[in-house]
Amino acid sequence: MSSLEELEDESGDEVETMTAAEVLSKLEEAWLNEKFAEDLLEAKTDLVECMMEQISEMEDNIHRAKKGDFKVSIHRLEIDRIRYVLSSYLRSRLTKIEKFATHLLEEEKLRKDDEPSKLSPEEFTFAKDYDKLLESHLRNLALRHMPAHIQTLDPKQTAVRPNLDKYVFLRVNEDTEGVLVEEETLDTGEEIVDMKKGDQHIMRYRPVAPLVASGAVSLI
Amino acid sequence: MLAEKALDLIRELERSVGGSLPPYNEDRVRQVLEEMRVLCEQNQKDVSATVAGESGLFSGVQVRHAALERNKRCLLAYLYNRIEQIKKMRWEFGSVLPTEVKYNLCEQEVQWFGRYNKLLANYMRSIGGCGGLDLTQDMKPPKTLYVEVRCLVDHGEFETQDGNVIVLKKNSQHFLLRSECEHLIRQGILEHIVH
Amino acid sequence: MTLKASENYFDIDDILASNERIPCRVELPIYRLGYLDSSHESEHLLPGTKIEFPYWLGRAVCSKKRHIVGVDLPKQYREGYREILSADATVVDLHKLGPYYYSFGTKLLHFEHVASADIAKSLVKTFQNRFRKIMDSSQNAYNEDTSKLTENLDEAERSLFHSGQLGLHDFQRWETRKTDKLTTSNMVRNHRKRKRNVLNDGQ
Amino acid sequence: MNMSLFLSVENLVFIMATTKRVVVKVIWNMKKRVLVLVAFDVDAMCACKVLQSLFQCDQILYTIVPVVGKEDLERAYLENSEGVKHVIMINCGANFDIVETLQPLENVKFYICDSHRPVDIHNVYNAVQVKLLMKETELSVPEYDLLFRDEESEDESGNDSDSSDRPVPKKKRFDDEAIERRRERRLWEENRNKVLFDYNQFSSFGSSAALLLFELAWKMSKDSNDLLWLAIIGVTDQLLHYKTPREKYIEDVMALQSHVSRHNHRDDVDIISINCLKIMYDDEMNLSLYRHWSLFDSICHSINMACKFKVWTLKGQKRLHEFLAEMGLPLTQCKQKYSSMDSSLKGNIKNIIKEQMPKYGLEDEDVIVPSFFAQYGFRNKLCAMDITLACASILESFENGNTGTDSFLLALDVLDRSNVNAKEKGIEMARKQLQAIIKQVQIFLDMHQVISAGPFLYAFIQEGTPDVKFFAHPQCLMRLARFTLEAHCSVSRNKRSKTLPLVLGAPLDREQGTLLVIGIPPLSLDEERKNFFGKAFEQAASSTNARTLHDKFDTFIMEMKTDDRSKFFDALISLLQ
Repeated sequence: MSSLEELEDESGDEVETMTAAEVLSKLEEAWLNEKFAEDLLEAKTDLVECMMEQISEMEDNIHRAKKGDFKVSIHRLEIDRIRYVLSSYLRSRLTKIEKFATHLLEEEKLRKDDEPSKLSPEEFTFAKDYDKLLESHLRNLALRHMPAHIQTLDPKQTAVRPNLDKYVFLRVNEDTEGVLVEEETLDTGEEIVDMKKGDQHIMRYRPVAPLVASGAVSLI
Repeated sequence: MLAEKALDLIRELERSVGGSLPPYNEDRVRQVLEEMRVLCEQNQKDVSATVAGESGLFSGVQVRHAALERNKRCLLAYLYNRIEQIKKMRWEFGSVLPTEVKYNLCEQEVQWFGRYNKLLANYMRSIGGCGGLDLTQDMKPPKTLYVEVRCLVDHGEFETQDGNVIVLKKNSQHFLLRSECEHLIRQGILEHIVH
Repeated sequence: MTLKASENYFDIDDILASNERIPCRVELPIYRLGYLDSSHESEHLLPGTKIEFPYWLGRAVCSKKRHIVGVDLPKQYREGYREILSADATVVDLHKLGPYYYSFGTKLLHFEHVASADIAKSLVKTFQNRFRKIMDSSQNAYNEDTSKLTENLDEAERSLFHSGQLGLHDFQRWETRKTDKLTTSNMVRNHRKRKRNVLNDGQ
Repeated sequence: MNMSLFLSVENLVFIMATTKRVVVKVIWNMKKRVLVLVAFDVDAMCACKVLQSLFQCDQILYTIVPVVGKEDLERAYLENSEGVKHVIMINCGANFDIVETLQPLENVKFYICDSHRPVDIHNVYNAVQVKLLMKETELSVPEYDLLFRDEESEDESGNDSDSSDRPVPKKKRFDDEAIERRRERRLWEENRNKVLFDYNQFSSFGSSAALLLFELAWKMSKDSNDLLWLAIIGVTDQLLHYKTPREKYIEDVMALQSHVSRHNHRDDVDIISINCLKIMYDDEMNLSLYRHWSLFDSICHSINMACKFKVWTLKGQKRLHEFLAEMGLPLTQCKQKYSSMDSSLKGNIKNIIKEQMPKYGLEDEDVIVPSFFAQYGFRNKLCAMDITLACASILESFENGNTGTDSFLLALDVLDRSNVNAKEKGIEMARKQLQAIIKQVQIFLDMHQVISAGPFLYAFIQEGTPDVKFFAHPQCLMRLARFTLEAHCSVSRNKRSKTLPLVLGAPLDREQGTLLVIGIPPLSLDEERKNFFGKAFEQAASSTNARTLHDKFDTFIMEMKTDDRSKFFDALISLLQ
């Protein structure tokens, strides 16, 4: 793909170079994980920005290209495809952000400074505004007409939270040993699995969530 | 039984799943709030009586309190699930609602739609720094750059990216850039023809 | 009273499931709420009265902390029914036993009844036994009336059946290359259809 | 001589031979959108689909608008012309002055691919704005000099004012010259009128538009079996609607057959997916829709056989029964669905009929038509004639308040081979049409409603006749007219009948009191299929001020006010005597 030239990743002090094709494949992976994970994953802001830049660069190239150049339509289709992956990725995030807004904002408040945020700055703004918008609607139409002592909206009670006990399909990228799949209960003993690269599993999301985040497994 | 009316609101939504949003049931909402007011009043009476020394009223207070909470849950769920539908409308109809659809929303819901629309637009504009990204487009993976379409209604003029003006008249056929007519297809103005 | 993560506060199905009735026995007098029991005309609910409460109310007035009423098992979860289900779950009309049989059943476990463990086992077993048939029928009914197939299913099973159907249809569409086609949004299409119907009725 | 078509590597290029043997080369700028105006006939629709496929290959943007008549064409052009530099017209636009009619901007170019003849001379000689996509051999246009004179020479002949600098004595000689010039000019004009009259007198049809565009695709190496099938349908449409003589059809079939064998000749038949389209050539029985009907019904609704046996009479029915019995085809078998007929009979029917034909005065061409079949999947064997009829009948269907353009798109769906549903609906509709036609023919004959006016025969469908709606459409009316004429000739004792043309009228719009009128040439001139009614209608109308509307691309079909019928017909009779 001639259009995807080498790009330099500007984030981070040590210069990390990634080709645009690599960025795209990372984005595609993030996209699939996001699609299949029940909770919101860490925002890949860099990847998004990088691909957005790539798109506008390609668009400039197209404008410069000769009219009727056969390559133009191929490049255009490539842009469409990248844009689709980007939009679809951001859309699945947005759906979760709306659904879990209260919960995510709570988490964000509790987040320690050295932990990465799950939300990009833009998403954070959106989540805040959205949460406010929803609450004020409920308040205006219902809560404020209710008896005083039950007018409050207790997030503990009402916040919608991801169900981490859902089952997911996954493929193992790196050998990982000793994954605690099932805690010990009265009836059964604990269940521990060693995962080999290339294996595919179906299991509850909760025990593998950290592995998805680290990239050791991919959801499929 | 207590909180029956509130449950009616929920049933109303259940029945309409997949269909259109039923009209906002203002009367029923008012009745639920009224039931809550009465329950609360009785509880206050019982609480005062208990403070004054009367005993055994506690159970009644508990029952009524549970009913209050139940009413609250139903009412909020009613509003919440309507909002979910209204949000979906933004994605499916676009930023302008057909009047017949608007008719079933209450005043605050219409306002909410507008605010959500703005919120979404702001967010989409802010994506990736420059220019943003329209997330309501590209809903399906692109297969071709151009698509063959038939026009289903008299829509009028439509300006393409390169500045040309096309008249979209019922039953005319066109070959257009997929990216620029996708939203017209989703809004039912064009039909995508695949062979 | 907090909900588990799976029990979304705003969830319509959960609200409906929590409205299922449970038989209760009043143990402490409940004054001035006699109207809740339509079979008697007394002003108060007195101890010993048998009454059916919706789950949400039963749960609020019967717990370790408060014991205003005693709660009994609804008959469809008692041993007799559990036996029927364990004999052959696939032939039972679960919808008739309660449209939210599983979800209501799970809720009953909160009361920590002596039979709770057995109920839990019975629920899992019942689902396992019925699952194969549901999956099978949902994957093999193409373009036909499915109302017959789903009439015996509980709500959760129905939604499972419909997911299966959706998957089947998507697969068929993919196989016949129909997924390429960009389509009108559902809401727009339904809106059009209704509008057309209104117009036609008006004539 | 063959049409010359070439292709440049990157752009779609039309190269067309005009009568002046000047090769006109047009390179389409791929960035510009093309407007395509398509007439309402099956051939045009097929041509349009071929063109669409070419455009899609080269990513040329287009807008397609179906147009039902001249007014519609003008409106469609006005509405869609903004920013459009290239307009393609399919089966419309040839037989009237397109630049005069549309008054386009000077940089707009028209490409006319229309089978209507004669082509208006202004279209022929406006090489700048109008390009014809036609076979050169089908245009026999008078020489340019016979039609147009250099305007400058006329300016000189005028008594100009710039005589001031001319010496006076010359004036006399100048006058002599002027008189001579005027005389010459008068002679020239007389000749021009005669030449034009001869040229415009008869309307006829050239090659199918679908076939031409298919050949273009072939020259561009972009032809495929699917496009070939469309060309076949286009050519079949010309046969079924009596647009070209049988000989021309056979010629086209030969050309198509070479393409068919080129595309369908493969040794490795087994490795081709069953879902691929395969096309086969075969002699087909000229029996309408028999694969979707019973053999008996099909015979009764097929023009040639029905007229030979006179199936609308008791005697005719008896003779048909005899015929079938003699062929060893039990009546019960013939009257049940063809698809469920005994297969041992089915395979042989064509041969048995061929054997028995001569005894019943049937000729080869009454019964057999060379045609094509398409096959894909396990079940679907399509016959070109069936599909053409199905498509034509949907095009003119009027169910559920469909507008014309709705029907146009529905008819396009019939041509989409994967749309089995649309095809079945089309066959059903075609059957209904045929039933309506035979019923109407029977009414005409029973009531002796086909009347000789001297120079022509005429018949009118009475208002309130059942199925009258079917005949308010040109193609169906055309087939009714032909059926009526053949049926009439087959029963008429008057030998002259065969030499008479027929004018047929059908109620069009009750509220507006209008008729749809068609004129078709006599059977004796079947080798030519030339029609003089276009001009005749125009003249009769203008001489009587009858309120008529000559809006159709087929000039021999027009609309008129029912009230003006008699005065119009008086004029037409005296005109043709």
